[in-house]
Amino acid sequence: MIFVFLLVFLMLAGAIVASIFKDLMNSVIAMALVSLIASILFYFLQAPDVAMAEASIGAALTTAIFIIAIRRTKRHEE
Amino acid sequence: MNFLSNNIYYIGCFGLIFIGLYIVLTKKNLIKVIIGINFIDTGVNLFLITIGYIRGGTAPIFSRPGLNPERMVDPIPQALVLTTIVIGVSVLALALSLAIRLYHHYGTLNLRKIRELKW
Amino acid sequence: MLSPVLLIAIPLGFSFLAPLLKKGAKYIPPIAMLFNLILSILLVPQVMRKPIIVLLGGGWPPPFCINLVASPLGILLALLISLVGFLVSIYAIAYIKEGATEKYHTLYLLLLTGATGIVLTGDIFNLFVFFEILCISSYALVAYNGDKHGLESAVKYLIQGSIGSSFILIGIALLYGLFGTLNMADIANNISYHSLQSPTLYVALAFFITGFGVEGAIFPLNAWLPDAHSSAPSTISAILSGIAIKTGVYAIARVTYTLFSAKGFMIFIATIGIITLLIGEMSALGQKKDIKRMLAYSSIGQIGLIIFAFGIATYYGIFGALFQLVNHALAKSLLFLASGYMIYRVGSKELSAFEGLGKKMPLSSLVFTIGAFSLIGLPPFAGFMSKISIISAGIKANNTALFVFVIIVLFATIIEGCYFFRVVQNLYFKKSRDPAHNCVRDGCPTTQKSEMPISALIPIIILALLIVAIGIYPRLVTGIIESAAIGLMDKVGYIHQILGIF
Amino acid sequence: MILITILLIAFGGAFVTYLAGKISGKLRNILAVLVSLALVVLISLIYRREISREYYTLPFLNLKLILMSNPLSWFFAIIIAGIGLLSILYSLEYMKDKERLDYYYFTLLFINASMLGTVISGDLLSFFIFWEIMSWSTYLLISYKGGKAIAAGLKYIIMSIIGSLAMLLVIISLYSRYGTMEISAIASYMQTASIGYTLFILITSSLSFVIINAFWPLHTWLPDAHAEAVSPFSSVLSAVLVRKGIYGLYLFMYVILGLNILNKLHVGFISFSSVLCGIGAVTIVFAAFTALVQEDSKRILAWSTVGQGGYMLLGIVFATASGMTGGMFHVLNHCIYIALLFFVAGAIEHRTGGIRNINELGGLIKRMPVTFIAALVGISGLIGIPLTNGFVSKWLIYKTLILGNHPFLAFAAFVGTWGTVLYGYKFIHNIFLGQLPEKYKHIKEAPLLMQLPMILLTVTVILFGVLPGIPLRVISAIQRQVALPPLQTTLFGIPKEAGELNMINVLFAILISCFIVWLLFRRAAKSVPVQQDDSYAAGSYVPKEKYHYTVNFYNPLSKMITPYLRDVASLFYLNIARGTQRVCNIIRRVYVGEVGYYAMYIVLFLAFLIFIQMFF
Amino acid sequence: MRKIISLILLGIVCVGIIFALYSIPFGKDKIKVGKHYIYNGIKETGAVNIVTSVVLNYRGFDTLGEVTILFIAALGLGVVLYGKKKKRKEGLEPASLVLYTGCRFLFPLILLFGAYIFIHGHLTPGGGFQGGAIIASGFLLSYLGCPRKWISKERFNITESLGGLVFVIMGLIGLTIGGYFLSNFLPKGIANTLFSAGIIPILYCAVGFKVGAELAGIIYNMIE
Repeated sequence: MIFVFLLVFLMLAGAIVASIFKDLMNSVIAMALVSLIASILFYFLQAPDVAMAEASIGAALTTAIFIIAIRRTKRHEE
Repeated sequence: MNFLSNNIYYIGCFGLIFIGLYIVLTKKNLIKVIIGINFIDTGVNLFLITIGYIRGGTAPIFSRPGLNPERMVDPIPQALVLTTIVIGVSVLALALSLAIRLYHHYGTLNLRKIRELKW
Repeated sequence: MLSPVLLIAIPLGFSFLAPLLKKGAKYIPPIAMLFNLILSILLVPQVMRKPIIVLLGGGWPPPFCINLVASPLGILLALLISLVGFLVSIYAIAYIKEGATEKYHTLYLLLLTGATGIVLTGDIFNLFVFFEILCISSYALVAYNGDKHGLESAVKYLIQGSIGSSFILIGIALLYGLFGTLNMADIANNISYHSLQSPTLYVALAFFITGFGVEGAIFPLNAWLPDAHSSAPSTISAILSGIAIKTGVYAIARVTYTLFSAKGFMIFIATIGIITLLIGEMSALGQKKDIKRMLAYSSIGQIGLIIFAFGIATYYGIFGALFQLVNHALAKSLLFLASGYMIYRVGSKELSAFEGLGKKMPLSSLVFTIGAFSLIGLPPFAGFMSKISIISAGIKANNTALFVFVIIVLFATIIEGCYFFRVVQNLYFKKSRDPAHNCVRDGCPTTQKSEMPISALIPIIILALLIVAIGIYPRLVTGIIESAAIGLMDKVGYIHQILGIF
Repeated sequence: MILITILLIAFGGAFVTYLAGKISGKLRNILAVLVSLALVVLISLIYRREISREYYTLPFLNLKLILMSNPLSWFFAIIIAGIGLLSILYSLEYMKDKERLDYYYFTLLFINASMLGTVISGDLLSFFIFWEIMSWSTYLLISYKGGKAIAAGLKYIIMSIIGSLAMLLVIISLYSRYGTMEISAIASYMQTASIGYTLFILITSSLSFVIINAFWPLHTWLPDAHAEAVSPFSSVLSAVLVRKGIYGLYLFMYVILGLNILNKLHVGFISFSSVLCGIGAVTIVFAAFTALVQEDSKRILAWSTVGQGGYMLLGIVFATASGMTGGMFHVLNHCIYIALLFFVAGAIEHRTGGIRNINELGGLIKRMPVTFIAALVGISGLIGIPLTNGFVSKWLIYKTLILGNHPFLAFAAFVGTWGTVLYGYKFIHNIFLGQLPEKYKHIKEAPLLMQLPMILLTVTVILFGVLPGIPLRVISAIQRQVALPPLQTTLFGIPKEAGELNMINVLFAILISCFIVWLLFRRAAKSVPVQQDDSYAAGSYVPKEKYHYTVNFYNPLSKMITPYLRDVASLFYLNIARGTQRVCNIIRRVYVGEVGYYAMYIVLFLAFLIFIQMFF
Repeated sequence: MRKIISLILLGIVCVGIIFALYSIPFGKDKIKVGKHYIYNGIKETGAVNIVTSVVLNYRGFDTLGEVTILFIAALGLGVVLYGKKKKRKEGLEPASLVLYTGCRFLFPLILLFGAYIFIHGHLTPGGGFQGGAIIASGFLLSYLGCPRKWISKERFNITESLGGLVFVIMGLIGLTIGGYFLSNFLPKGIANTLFSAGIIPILYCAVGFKVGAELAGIIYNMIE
């Protein structure tokens, strides 16, 4: 249970941090962390299918797409 | 404490949704706003799964004999979430591609500067 | 074998086929929509007798699998979608020349499929999925022109739309958490036992209305609409305004009437509708420059009128709302299509550039005028019939607030008249100021007629004829609208038909 | 059946004419004349026939649309058809070289058709439908000329939409209360309605009629529209279309409500009728003096149209035999002479190349004698000189006012007549008398096809002036229809017991006095025409362009009254329009263009919904 | 200012949600329709993984819609990014030999893994989406490691279309044979074996290929 607490806390902290960072690349990494933790939580909630999908799509591919997009635009928030 | 432990998942998912909404409402960078949308998506997915969860349940897969169907978690939210994850990634990809093109035209991703269309 | 599921499956199949066809892709949407049109016309008599419940998957009874409900309302809207979609797709063959054309046509077909799915499905999550199909394809299509305005509006639309759809999903999740089912009839059945008291239901309703309201363009949620409509290609503006918003309105009506049957809530819906109407029409009057933006604001106003009529919550109100919905779909797509080639010819969206176009493009100007008159609600055009039925419903309801609202509707009609007549006078009575100014694109001789190509002209003429025909002979559509209105009112019947409880 | 035939011919004829115009212009002209001629013939056939026939059922409102014919509708229908025919005839020549003729004829016929529809419809919904069709098609023709006409058209259509929406509110409210729209059925239901409801119905519906009939203070669309429309259409507009307001008022006041209820509608000494009377009086005086200071021939006529409306109103508001007859007869008379005068103005415009400023004209009597005579007769009718039709109707109205003890109203009517005399004389003098400007030396008489309608109307003015019994019989039939006391009439006027008016006696009196005057003048020395330069240039050479013609007629008077004639109503509406525009411009700023705010709107809406649901 | 207003608004919404969640306690058994699937899923569809049977059979129509959405996203990306091709040469340095070899080695393995995931979708966790995503990540890897070996975009398009068509056609065949769109007309087989569950594996293969192609296509479009 403590573990879940920790994960949720980490996830929310990641989300907040992602909104604060000026460097978008950092934000995206934080976002990937959030997705990853979410996928772990899915697993805890007895949803292995979803966990897999979230890990592969949410955490990996989304992050890749974000990084590509940031590379093609601007890395720092004004 | 009991309240917290009962509702920790709810706190997690709605926390994520509200952080996402807050980002969308207040941040001015387009990429950040898209990140916020992603948070909302993830939060909603988590909420759906949380709703289907039974304390002490097992995944709804009869992978080995002897699993108690009574204790299986609800399969429907999982199916729904599979769908919504894909929908989310589609929207994100589209949004990011729009962001890339928008950057070509405006030279900025600041949403307060991208406002030629108004009134 | 005339299953309503073909209305969705065949266009989907065609759109998966389209990328394989390369150049031939532009003929795919007309073919698919023609098929849908014929199929839905064939289904009409059958549906009028008894709604068809289509089971999917293994044919298990409704709460256990997704089902389609081909009720008169669904078929009416499907018919409307395929009709407008068919005509607009014919127009698009000539109109869409640049860019990734085959992708355009595929996306276009998918948008319409999404809309058809929304109106036919009987499952709330399935509704959401089709909603997303509609929304995402319209995000992409709004940006089709690839200019900065198109992209900007697409991004704005996307952000607002995805917030909206997240809200819908939260609403669905709440309902699922309460009742453990996704079938709309089943949920409605459960809710009628609960009677709208639980705060969860309130909140879910709020989420639903907000979420669907974004697509349905009710007042504070419609900021995407003027941008998207004004900067999308005209065909897409026509479809967005004629079909896409209507599905949002349909969803709101479905949720409020069937799902929640929130009677006490209806006056609130009517208020929202009136506010939307006023804001839309007044903004349209204020928008003197960009004609498409003006038309978009006018769409907001019309949507407000439809929602107001739904909010009257009597049979007559729903009837008027559906009638107005049909008429507005026809008239507004007509207006956008007609203005599409006008804009193309004069090379500007400025209202003042349209001066004297009546001579150069007589037929387009004529049909534009017909559409505008129908929207104002002048007889003998279709808009008059629906407006009069809405007003009579509002007065018949015997409610002071509604009576005041009706007077506001009349006031809004005056405003509507002001701005539409402003366009009409520009078209017909003003002399074009500078002949050279009017000719920007591909060497149109200034004095000669430069009517739009015939394949673009035919659809809009058909639309104009339909408007006149409905105006003169409303029985053409009122039959099915009447049974649709009865169907929407009859919540218990809906539940019984689907769940098989008698 | 015949009514449906009439409508079909009227509307179908318009379309066929339009299509024929695509083939050849001649065919179109012939068809247009034939269609309007056929309408006149068909309508004269239904004289004195009471028909009421359902022709269409609206499925969704459960409504039957009905056409009917009775003396009232016949009276208006024949006016519409007659003036329609004449204006088409007149247009043949007048419009010859204009552009978009197919459109012109189509719209003109279409307007006539819709006007016919309004008068022969037997239920309020079809009345309203035709009324609306009439409104927008009129708009299309007012703006036809472009230029200034555009603004005039917009003004017209907006006011007209306001009016018709008020009417829509009324008829829908009646419908939702009684479940029918048939005029006769509603009339019987209304007998038992509460006073408040009756007042609501009456006031709201008369808003629309007051607008279309251009009573002060809702007259502002009329002068612009009439002046800027093409002349044959101006005559239709001012002769027939404007008088639909009188028709509507009559319909609602007497046919639907009836005298009994009307008499009940008063608070203290203010009654509905007295308010209308006040409006009529103000309209008469205001319009007469405004017409006086106009320099534009058609604008003078337009203002006179406004003013004469006041007389009709004063007539029909008093439900006495003579008042009602006078009012109705004045509708007919006014329609005849104002059409004539617009034809005259049009003929001059046609020959001089679009000159409407009467100060630039003068001395055309020699060049256009027929037109002059038409103008003279028309103006006489307008003023109400004996032996013209205007005399009879005005006489009846004055008599009503005086006998009914309404000295102020009578005074207003007289003042209006004095104003009419002044501007009528100005009209005649500035155009036809005085010095002929050099550039119009070789002007020709109006073409024959334009003369023909003018001559016909001139003859009618005199005919009805001498033999008022012919139209009065029709009018008394209308009276009988709504159970009002009819006025007894003879062919030459009104018999002794009803107030004595015998035009034959007047005719002979005038003829004899004319003869005497003629004898006297024969004895007197003949006047010798003197060239203007001889008379006051003292022999020195004055360039012809510097000649002073008759400008600034009634200059002192104008200077005196102009400050009082500021069109407050018009300014007021202008300010309303501007204010609305400004408000709209502010409202549209809601769409600020920044997506963060838009997202905020969404969340705001959600929060609002949750808030009210939580706490209410 | 803006932040304060948004916090207030979100606070109100939050209160509403807290009220709403009272009726939806966490962890309680509130399954209704789902129970039917759990008890009858294997019998009716033949798939051991109930989620799969829900995804592809009970709610197969949703999945069709979902595949369509991904298809739309791929098309939409093509529309949005049309005509703006970046020069490929610049910006990308050739990868080092180690990376290159590693990629070439890993790429087929990843594909195989993805294929395994979606072929066994009805037996184990996983399925078309997950497998497709894994395949797509394989392509991403191969792009990063050895850009020259990139598959032409045409093939992606064809795969996408074929995948979608297979889905629709299976549905239509189901309509003609079973009377219901997407009905499971093939024999169910013995549960827990590879060749069971009727059309589900076929559909999942189609979905897997399609999703893989689409996600890869999206990445391709974004990079180009």
